[in-house]
Amino acid sequence: MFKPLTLEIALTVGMFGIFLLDLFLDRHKKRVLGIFTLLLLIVILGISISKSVYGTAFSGTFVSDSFAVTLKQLFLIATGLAVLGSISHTEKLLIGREGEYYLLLLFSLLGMMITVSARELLLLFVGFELMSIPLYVLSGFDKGNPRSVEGALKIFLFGTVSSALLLLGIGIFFAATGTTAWHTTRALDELNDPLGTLALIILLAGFGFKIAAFPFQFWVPDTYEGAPTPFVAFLSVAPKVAGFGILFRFFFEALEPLASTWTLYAIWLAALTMIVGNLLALPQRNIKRLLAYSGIAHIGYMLLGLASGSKFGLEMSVFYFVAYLFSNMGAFLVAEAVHRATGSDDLDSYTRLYRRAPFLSLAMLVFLLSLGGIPFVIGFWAKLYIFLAAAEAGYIFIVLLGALLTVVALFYYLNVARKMYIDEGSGENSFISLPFDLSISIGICTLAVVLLGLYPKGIVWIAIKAISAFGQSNPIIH
Amino acid sequence: MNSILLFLVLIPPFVSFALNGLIPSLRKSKKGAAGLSIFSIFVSTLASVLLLVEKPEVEFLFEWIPSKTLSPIHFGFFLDPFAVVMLFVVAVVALMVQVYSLGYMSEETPSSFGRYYTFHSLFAFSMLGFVASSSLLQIYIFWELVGLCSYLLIGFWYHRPEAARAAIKAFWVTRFGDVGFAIGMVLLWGATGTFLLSELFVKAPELSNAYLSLCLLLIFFGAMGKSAQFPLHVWLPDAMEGPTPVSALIHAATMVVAGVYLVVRLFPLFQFTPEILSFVMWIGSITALIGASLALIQEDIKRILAYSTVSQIGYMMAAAGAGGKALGLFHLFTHAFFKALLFLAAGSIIHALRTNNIWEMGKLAKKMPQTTILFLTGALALSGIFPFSGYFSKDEILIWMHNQGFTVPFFILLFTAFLTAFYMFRVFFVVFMGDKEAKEHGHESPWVMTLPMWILGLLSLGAGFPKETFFKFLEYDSESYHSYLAYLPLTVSIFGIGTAWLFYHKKYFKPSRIAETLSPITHVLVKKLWLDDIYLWVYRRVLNGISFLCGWFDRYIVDGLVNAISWSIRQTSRGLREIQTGRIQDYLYGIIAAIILFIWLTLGVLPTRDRINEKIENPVDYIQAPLIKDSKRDKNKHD
Amino acid sequence: MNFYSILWVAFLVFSIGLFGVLSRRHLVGVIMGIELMFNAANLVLVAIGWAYGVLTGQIIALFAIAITVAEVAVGLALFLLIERVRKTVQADEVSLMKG
Amino acid sequence: MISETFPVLSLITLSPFFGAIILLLQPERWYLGIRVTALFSSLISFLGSLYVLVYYDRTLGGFQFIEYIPIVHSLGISYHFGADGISLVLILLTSFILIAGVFASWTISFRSKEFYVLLFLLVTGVFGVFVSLDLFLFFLFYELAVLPMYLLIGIWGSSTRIVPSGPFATAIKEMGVGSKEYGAMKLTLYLLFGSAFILVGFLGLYSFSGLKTFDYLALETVSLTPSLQNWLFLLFYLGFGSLAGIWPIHTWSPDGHAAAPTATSMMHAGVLMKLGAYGIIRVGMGLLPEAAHTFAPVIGTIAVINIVYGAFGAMWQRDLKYVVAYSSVSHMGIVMLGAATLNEMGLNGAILQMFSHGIMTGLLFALVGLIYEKAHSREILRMGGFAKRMPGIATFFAIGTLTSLGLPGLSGFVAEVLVFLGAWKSSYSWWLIPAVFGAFITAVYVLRVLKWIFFGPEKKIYHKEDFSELKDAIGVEWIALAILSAILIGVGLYPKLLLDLIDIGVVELLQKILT
Repeated sequence: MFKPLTLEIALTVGMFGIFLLDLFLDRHKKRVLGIFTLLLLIVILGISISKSVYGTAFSGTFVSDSFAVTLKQLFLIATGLAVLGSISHTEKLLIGREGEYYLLLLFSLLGMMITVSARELLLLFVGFELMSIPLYVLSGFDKGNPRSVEGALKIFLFGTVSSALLLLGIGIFFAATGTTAWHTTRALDELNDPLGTLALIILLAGFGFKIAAFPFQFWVPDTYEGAPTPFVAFLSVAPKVAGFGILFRFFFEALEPLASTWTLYAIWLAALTMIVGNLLALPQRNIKRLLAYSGIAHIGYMLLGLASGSKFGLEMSVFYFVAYLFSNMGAFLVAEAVHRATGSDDLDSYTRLYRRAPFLSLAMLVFLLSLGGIPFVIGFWAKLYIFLAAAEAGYIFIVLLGALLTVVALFYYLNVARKMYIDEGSGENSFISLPFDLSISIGICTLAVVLLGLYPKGIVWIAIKAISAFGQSNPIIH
Repeated sequence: MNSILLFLVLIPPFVSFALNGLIPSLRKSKKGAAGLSIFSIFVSTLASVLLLVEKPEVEFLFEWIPSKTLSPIHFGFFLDPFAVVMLFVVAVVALMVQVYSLGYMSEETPSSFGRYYTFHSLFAFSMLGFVASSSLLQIYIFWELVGLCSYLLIGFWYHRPEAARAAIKAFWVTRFGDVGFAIGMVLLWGATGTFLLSELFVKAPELSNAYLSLCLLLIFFGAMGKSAQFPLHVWLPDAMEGPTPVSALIHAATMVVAGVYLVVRLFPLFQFTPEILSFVMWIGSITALIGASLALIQEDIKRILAYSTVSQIGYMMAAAGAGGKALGLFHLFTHAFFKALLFLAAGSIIHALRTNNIWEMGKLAKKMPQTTILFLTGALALSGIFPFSGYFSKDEILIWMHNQGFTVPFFILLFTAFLTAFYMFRVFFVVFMGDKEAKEHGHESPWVMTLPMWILGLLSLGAGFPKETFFKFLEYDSESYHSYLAYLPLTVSIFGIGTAWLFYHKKYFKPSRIAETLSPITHVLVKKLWLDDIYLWVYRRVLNGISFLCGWFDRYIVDGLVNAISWSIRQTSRGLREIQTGRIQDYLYGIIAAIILFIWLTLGVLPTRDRINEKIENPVDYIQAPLIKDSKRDKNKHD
Repeated sequence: MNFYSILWVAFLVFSIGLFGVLSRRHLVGVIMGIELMFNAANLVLVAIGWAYGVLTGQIIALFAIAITVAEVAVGLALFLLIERVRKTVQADEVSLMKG
Repeated sequence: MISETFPVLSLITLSPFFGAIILLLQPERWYLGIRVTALFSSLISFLGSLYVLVYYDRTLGGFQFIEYIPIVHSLGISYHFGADGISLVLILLTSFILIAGVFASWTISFRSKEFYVLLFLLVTGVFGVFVSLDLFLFFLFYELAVLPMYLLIGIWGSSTRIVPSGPFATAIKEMGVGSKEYGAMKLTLYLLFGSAFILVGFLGLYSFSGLKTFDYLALETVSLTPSLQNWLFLLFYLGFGSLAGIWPIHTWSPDGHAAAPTATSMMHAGVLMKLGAYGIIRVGMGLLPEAAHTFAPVIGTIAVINIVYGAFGAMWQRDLKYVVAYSSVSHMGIVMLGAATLNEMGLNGAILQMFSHGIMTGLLFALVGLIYEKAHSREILRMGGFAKRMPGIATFFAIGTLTSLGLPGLSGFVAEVLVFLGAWKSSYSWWLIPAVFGAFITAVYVLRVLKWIFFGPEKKIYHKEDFSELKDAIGVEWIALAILSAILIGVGLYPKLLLDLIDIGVVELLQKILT
């Protein structure tokens, strides 16, 4: 009966091991913890490939289906990349605190894994909080840095208010249906009364914090700017995917009768998020803020998949997650590398990067092109598929809007490219040497972006398999 | 056999052009380039003489532009007697001029000497091709090519700003005329579906008179440009900035008369449109008068000859317009020789004296006896004095005009004949008999220059005699006229010479007093009828003005709008940044905003999914272009 | 007691809490507002559970209370940090980053 | 239906791509190796394009040299290549320009490796568009053709100065109009805006056709409702039109061309702008025949505006590159006019004009590059009398300008005449008059430019530049000029060479549109 929980249990056991190791390790040797964490993640990723992890537990409230497992794998990869990017980072910034750092990351990971498997609101809530609270702490991990602390405050307050809303939403959902577990009661006819819609509204407002769609995006740039960059790379991807995971499962399984309502919300959120994200990214001079806003814009595109209200749309969103994961994390990791070399996140520190670090700038270019949706890298396919899904659902004008905004987005992406390749300003000319761990993680991201861009079929297949979990009962909504 | 002869006419100059153009070392060897060019045109001349003897009817076609749904366009050659005569004229004059140029251009650097002959070969090919063309499109092609050669040769001394300017002016003005030609040609094609002259002649009667008139009027507009007819004649005097042999060949004997040849060639079409023909005649007459009048006051010997050319082409046009196409061609024939002769003689003088101004010349009769005789020959021929060739052709035209009942044009042309004799002998008396001593020591030109002039002199003298043969060759019945009229033009011309003698040799009258007396007219002539000023105004104010408007509009309005849009996006995004206040409590309003948004959406305040996806009408209904035909729009509405 | 009246009360309490969060300048005041919001939600859960006659509501409320405590603990630690780094605990003075 | 024969179209398309990869592996300072590699891979494409030209079965017609490999079956995406008469001619054009471009940029030594890599990526895109029979592939290549432009202009470009004025002076000033960065960004964003429309159009075709495929040949068979056709056509017209430089969305082109380095300008004005026109003709008209009918008046009228407005716009310019760029706008108007006539003559003319204008602009931009390289100036009024110092360049420049004004014997004339004939035969005969008039205006300004630069007395020393040191073109630079001029003359003398091929494609297209 615990088979479906294998991954979570393995993670917990591993975390316990790391915790113990942390206690006994010498201050200066704690760097090993990162490697242990990485190994742990790889092991779990290995386990997740096995078929035996599928199934349900706790009388159906916890489900480990292909959707959940796929997303968990994504979380694991994201966490792994973040850990890989952090190993040499911790030395400088967080002397002796590696244990806390990695454990908090893993706690958050555990929370995500639980949320995407939850079919019951209490479990969902617990998982949600387990995911969120470590993020607050990690955001403020750079204790002496006022920006980091301020970012932590912002994410904390926003998150807590969202939690309160979520709890209220759970209450109203409970009021409307008389249950909090949606796997048992398929026919949630009561949802059609105003109370059901109210529950939908308040729950969506609560989840909105996690996916950071407009108008829930406010905390994002500030927190990103302040927090340690490898963690931001993680924060910008994994919790967002988790948020979408919740939305997909909850909306498709529980709120199906309200589909026409929530697709309407989603399309509006998508349009507004795309507009605001792209427009606000335009004037940014700080790479992390720029990537933060561009990330917000990408949330808008992902929402299109949800808004299309079809399985096809969800599949394409899952594809988008993969593309976004590698491109965005890669970009943040490059930002981290540049930050370590120049001590600055300012765009100007990218001037002449192609001379100082050809590999790094090429990788950055690839990530930017991928984020901008340019052919032959994975981001293009992601955009294309999501547009295809939206066009299928009949949102041709939203697609047009999205496509045009892509061009606006290219403006700021190309600006970075310009700094790197075109501007010949006077400045530092010394060669930037990359730490081993960072170059590995950036290398993985680059390879993924390029190779998957050349052969997207595999990811499409994975996405289709993942969404097949929603299978049988859900007719395609039009 | 005949088509081989034709190709023997056409191909050698082309080969010469191609070889000279492609092989720099050949072009830069003075003798090689010139020798090749002259040899090739010599071959052409021989072949054209043979053609004249054989008098063949050649038609030769190949497909040039394919078409499945419409009829394909052919390229080919078509010879009739008119074309054969014209080929002969072109080849002979070109040969003479090229030989003459050996001496005249001898001081050029090798590369520019080679360039000169390259252009000459191209010109010879284009002009011969023009004459032999079988289709209207092809005529247009060669028409433009000779225009190009004219441009290149006028601007041969490109480093002289006047030459560069004159070249460009010539191209612009003729090209302006060609706008008409092109449109007319396309219109004609549109109605008949063919460019071939032979087919056009067959199909023309089927066209409505108004349509055909329009086409021909437009085509004639092109001819006006090329043949320097009023009011498009302004480029020809300026074209004298080119080397003098070029003026002789292109701007006197051959290219400028292309318009006349075009009218003659298309006469089977023109004959259906008497209105257009009379328009041609009137334009010709007016041009003849204006050209001659303008020649009166010029001081540059080449410009005098240029205006004289304008005037003489006016004669040809008038003749053609009056229906005497053979007469026009006959005058063209004789004019080609004597005008070329005059130019070459003038060139000889210029070569010797290094000036164009007639008032800086004088007493040349002694220094350059051969040139004097030859110039006199040309002048007499031009004035129409028996037995020189001009007498026959000009007389014929005047009499034809009279007999056809075109009284006013007749008198205009008669008066022009007087003016012609007067201004020609004004030049003669001033330059050869005048008492002013030239600055440079004049000397006779070398034999390569005088020999062609002698040959042309002989032709000017003798070309008029075989008049009957000529007309018979063209299958044209000349009318016999044995009336008082036969002596009228001659009398008028002699009277003109006499007047010039009184004015400029005997100095019996002071020309300046006459000029003062007739001051309004003089003023008009000095200002060249203000045509140059008008064109300059059009160029400076209208064309440049519109271009300024367009350029400015494009840069600052159309593109400005683009910039304004991107700028406003940037400003918007800067403004939008303000929502990101940095204070956490403001951020939390976002959640409330979201809830309000959702409630609005639920209540249907904002457009719902259905309304977003509402069936949108056909975009054509929005564009509402008046261009779209009503039937189309209706059809779309039904669907 | 009416089903809906409970919701109304909860809504009222929630709104008061939200108002507190939005308007208090002192961070501790803000967190008190958040507490109030959580409690309103708990109220709903408990009341609805009672109305349906199931225990789910109460159980969730218990969990929620525990979680709230965790959050508040993190929050208070954060406030201390802010006090130390920025020498202030006024919510609107913590605005280094914007735009 | 996998091609049994040799995949020659793939060879043509991918040869530059592999060339780029080989270049990437070469040491940066080994210039000769870089250039030879570049030349070699472009020669392969060139030979391939000659091969297809010769072996295209003219009696059979239609698309030949088909290569078909499904890629994503569920989405109806496949690797589908094929070429008909129209695309063959454009492939030939591209390979000519490519070779000439390689020669024209032979002397680049600043980051020359990257330059060729980007140029070759771009060319891969261009070839790909011309041979793609799958709209998805088409779009991929289209993007690939547009994007390298940004870096090509941004790195190797040159700036000019524009005085802000007019009602939008603030915007013009703040956007930095005139700088190469501005030109690069404007061009890229403009074209990507266009491609956004195209993408939406393709997706629309995909989903509304009911076929769930991107295959061109399959989509040809579907008949869509007029309203839908019109919408899609509008999208394509705006999308491709922005690349084709239709008025009023042409303003990227002068700034972009002016900022771009020589080979890029050649490639761009010579070939890339044709992609737009090709897209409208192939996708817009080929797939949406009824809409083509409905929109023909709009297209034609805008084309006529292009012709006259572009010509007048060029007349106002005093910067050599801007003159050529605006003349491109004007000439693309002729292409679009030909397309709008919807008859054989007009469309033949349009395609031939694409070819001829491509070669001609290639030549002119190569010359402008040479002049700029030698005189360090693009300001026409500061030059003068160059013919003495650079007679060769003057000659070729004259050939280019004369083609531009439609002089018979050069290819531009044939194309223009065909378009004129087509225009008169179309339902809107009045188009003929402004079109011919536009050709006249072209004569006015190009000859003027020729005169200003090359004729007149030599300006010895003007401001800082000393023009007395000018040299004529040298070495391989001649090759580029000679190739292009020879084509202009060859096609001008015997256009049937290409028209036979074009005609096959056009007639097939027309059959679709007219029935």
